[in-house]
Amino acid sequence: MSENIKTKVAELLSSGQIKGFLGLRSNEGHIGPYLFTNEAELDSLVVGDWKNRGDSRYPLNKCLINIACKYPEDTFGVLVRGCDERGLKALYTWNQLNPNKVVAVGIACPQELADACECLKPYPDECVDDEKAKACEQKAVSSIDALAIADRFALWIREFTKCVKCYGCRDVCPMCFCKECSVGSDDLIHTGQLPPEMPIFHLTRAVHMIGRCIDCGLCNEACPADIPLRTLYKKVADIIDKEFQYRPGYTDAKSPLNVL
Amino acid sequence: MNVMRPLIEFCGIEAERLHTRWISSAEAPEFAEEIHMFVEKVKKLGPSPLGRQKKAA
Amino acid sequence: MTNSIDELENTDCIFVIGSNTTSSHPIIATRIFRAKQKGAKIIVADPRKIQLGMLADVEVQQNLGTDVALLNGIMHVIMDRGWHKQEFIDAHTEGFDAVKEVLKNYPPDKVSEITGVSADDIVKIAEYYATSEASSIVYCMGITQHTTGVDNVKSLANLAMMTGQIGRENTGVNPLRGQNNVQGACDMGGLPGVYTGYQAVTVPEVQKKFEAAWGASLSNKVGLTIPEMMSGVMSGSVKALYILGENPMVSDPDTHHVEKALKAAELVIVQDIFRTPTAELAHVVLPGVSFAEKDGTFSNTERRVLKVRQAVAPMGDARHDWEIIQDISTRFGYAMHYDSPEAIMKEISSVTPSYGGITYARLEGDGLQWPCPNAEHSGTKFLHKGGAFTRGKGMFFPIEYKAPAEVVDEEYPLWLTTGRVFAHYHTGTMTRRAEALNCEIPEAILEVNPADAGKLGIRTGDWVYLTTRRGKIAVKAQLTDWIKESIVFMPFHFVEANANVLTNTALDPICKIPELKVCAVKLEKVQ
Amino acid sequence: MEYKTTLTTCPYCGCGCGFYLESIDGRLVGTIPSKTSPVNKGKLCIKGWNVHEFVQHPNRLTRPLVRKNGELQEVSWDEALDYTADKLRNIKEASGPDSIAFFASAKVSNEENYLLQKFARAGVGTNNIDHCARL
Repeated sequence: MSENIKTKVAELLSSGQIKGFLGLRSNEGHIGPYLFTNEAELDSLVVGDWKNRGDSRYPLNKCLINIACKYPEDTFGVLVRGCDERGLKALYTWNQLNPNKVVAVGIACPQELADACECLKPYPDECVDDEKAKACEQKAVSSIDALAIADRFALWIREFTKCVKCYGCRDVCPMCFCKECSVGSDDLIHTGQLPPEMPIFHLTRAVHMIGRCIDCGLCNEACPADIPLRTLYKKVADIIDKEFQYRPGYTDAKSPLNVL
Repeated sequence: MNVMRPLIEFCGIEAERLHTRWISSAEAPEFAEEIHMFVEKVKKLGPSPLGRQKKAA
Repeated sequence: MTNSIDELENTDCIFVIGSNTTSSHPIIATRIFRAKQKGAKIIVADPRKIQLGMLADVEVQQNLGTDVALLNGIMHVIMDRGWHKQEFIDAHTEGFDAVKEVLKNYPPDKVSEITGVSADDIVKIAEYYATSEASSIVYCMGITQHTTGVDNVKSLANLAMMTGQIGRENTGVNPLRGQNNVQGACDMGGLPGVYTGYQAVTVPEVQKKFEAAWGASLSNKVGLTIPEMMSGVMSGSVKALYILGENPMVSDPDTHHVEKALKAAELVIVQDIFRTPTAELAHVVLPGVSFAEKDGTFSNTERRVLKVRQAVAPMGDARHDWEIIQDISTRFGYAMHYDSPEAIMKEISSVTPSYGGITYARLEGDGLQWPCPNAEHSGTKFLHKGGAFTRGKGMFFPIEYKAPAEVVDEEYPLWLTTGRVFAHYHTGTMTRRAEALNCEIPEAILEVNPADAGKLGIRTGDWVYLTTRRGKIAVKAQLTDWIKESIVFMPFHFVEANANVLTNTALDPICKIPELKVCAVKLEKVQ
Repeated sequence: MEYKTTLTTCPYCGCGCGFYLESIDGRLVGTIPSKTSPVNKGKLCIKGWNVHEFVQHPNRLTRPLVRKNGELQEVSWDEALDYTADKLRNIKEASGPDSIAFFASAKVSNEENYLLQKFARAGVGTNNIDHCARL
């Protein structure tokens, strides 16, 4: 799979269509984000497999925003899975990235990764490989839906009790681009307190994921307390889909809540 | 409302504990009545799991 | 740590004492959360109520400075119920009989009176810790920053050895290092009595080895500790201080005393990245660089040597710290000619048995945990395997409980303890310059129990004076029942409300750690 | 245009978390936790996530300073280094090696700590070296 990407990226770089390609590199025994600017470096390009398939995914869209802010006139390529592509589409609608300045190079996720993520669309619209994994059932959400209300409460409070308030869920999120953030505002949630006010801190963030969350799960992976944040935001996405027939990143349409 | 109610319910808080209604600032009696109604409703629901949890902590 | 961070996840019982892990070491707290998830028993003992206590199976708040009594009480119960591991004690340790004698004086009832912990809880802790298949102790400065710091640590070692909860995977006595490279600074011989890898300056063969390696004649006289250096300046025996990347004006106890010493010294050299309160008193200030502007290695709390890589160029005319030291040494008359940090590491591994197999090339990936004696050795996950202790047999020390150096009285009726908050680090020179962290916690807050506050008419947000025999500061109060009656807590990160103006310089007689965790204070409302 | 991601180790507590520092044209813009670090495995605390903020702070010390007439004044590196070395040599000659004391540091690298204690022991000739492990 990475051979196809390398070929594609080499083309893009040599033809001058892109200034650089934001992907993942294996270097010094680690995998991390890297901006490839010449073909010779492409040997070290990887798709983020470490111990398991795709377990070294990174918020590349977030890196891309940093670069685009500084160099808005240049075009960059970026490695995208299904979730990353949803992120790009949503970021375009929020005017955080310019679609004319981004070239997405897509890869489909293997079924085991799609299953682990319970992903609804584990592949981008266009990708370098043919085999696409099937969409998955949302078991994590339905298993909580099936609990008695008191058990649900106990479960979430047990999880929120562990929060160490690193803000990693927000800091890693490709869709969290606001300069002023509600979860950091002392008016809404007392700052300086561990654990942060329960369940206000997490519900406030969940509400802000309405029309935003593209279900990449990076928040879940970044959480030092292993709080199942992805499940919480999946539920939010389900509710919005039911009410407004809208899932961010699955169409080019703007969020019904987007007033920009 | 349509979003918040299922969300708090997912987190184990009864949806009936959340109530919104638009009332003009000119309609003071209406406002008071609404509050009374909601207070009665919440009393019937009994103590909130949040309060119980805080006490336990 | 005798064992590794990852092992905590798989232990059956974790005894956390004197560590507010979720605040100070959140990434280690991750492992404790996971252990809990997998069914491990979590025991939390801390004079303050802490977040980890909310998910603990037993949570106790012992009185300040009563750790030895608590631990002896736990060991008394273990003996009494026969939960100790006699085979391990016989095969791998010595001196247990003397400990047994001392433990007789610590029945749960008596210990309960000293510590404020119920006898039932003491029994429960003993049972969980001693009878679990693999139990691990996690501690931090709450154990060490006492005049009985060494006693506390030895008591923990006694507990681990008598129950055989050491020298196996997922067990051990695990101190959490508070600073990124405190382990490395010790490993590298940044201590008055040892060269690198804890090779004593008093051993003639070691001295000869280093004299040959360094081409210089060396002193075999153990040097001064920091508090002794400060007293040395005051008595005139120490004239010059070369301070690299430290801020004793904020971090050391009784800062008034430190200030006097720095002002009295003939020469104070400060090498740092910010103009700290310590730098303000210097004769020479040398701008070094931050971690992001240098190559090198740090050694973490699990003895793992990790690479540090330069991300950006040094700011302004600032220079790499190794180059500054090398230049001063050469100009002083002892020439050094390294061309990179890697060249220095080559020399370190050649003179340090525990770092013998460490090279930059081998540090790629996961790094290496010392001891790593040679190029074939893959590093050491946990120490004392199978009860093989460094000195041969594990030594038990009988320890009696001693009260803190300063106790409350009529004039200073409250106990003060200090610590960290989750958004800041040490003296705050780095974290307080990060906007997000400053927004989270912008100022020092004194935690007061509502009962104590009520007596003095203090409410949340009020300014209060805190006075000890050493100094007085003003700070904002916050009422919380997370702190016990008659104790107040404040963080030490904030120079404008510097907790270490108040703290006690009384030292542990052996390791010379100051008693930062306990002193007696007077609390008054600012009128 | 230069966008770099540099894998390095956290300067705060003793965990030793690994992360990538993002920089554009020599300016730090972000921190991304390393998923392959054996310690933090893609996670960080609040201090780690914001670690890039203090590094290029305008208050950083960027020039050597020497106290002249009671004031710390900017000087060249040559002057600062000569001043330091000369003063240290004079003090050693007048009062002996043990009149000089060194603070090593839990915040600098192994290599730097090694050099400082080597200078103290082999250069100056004293074992007066300690650091704030106890604080």
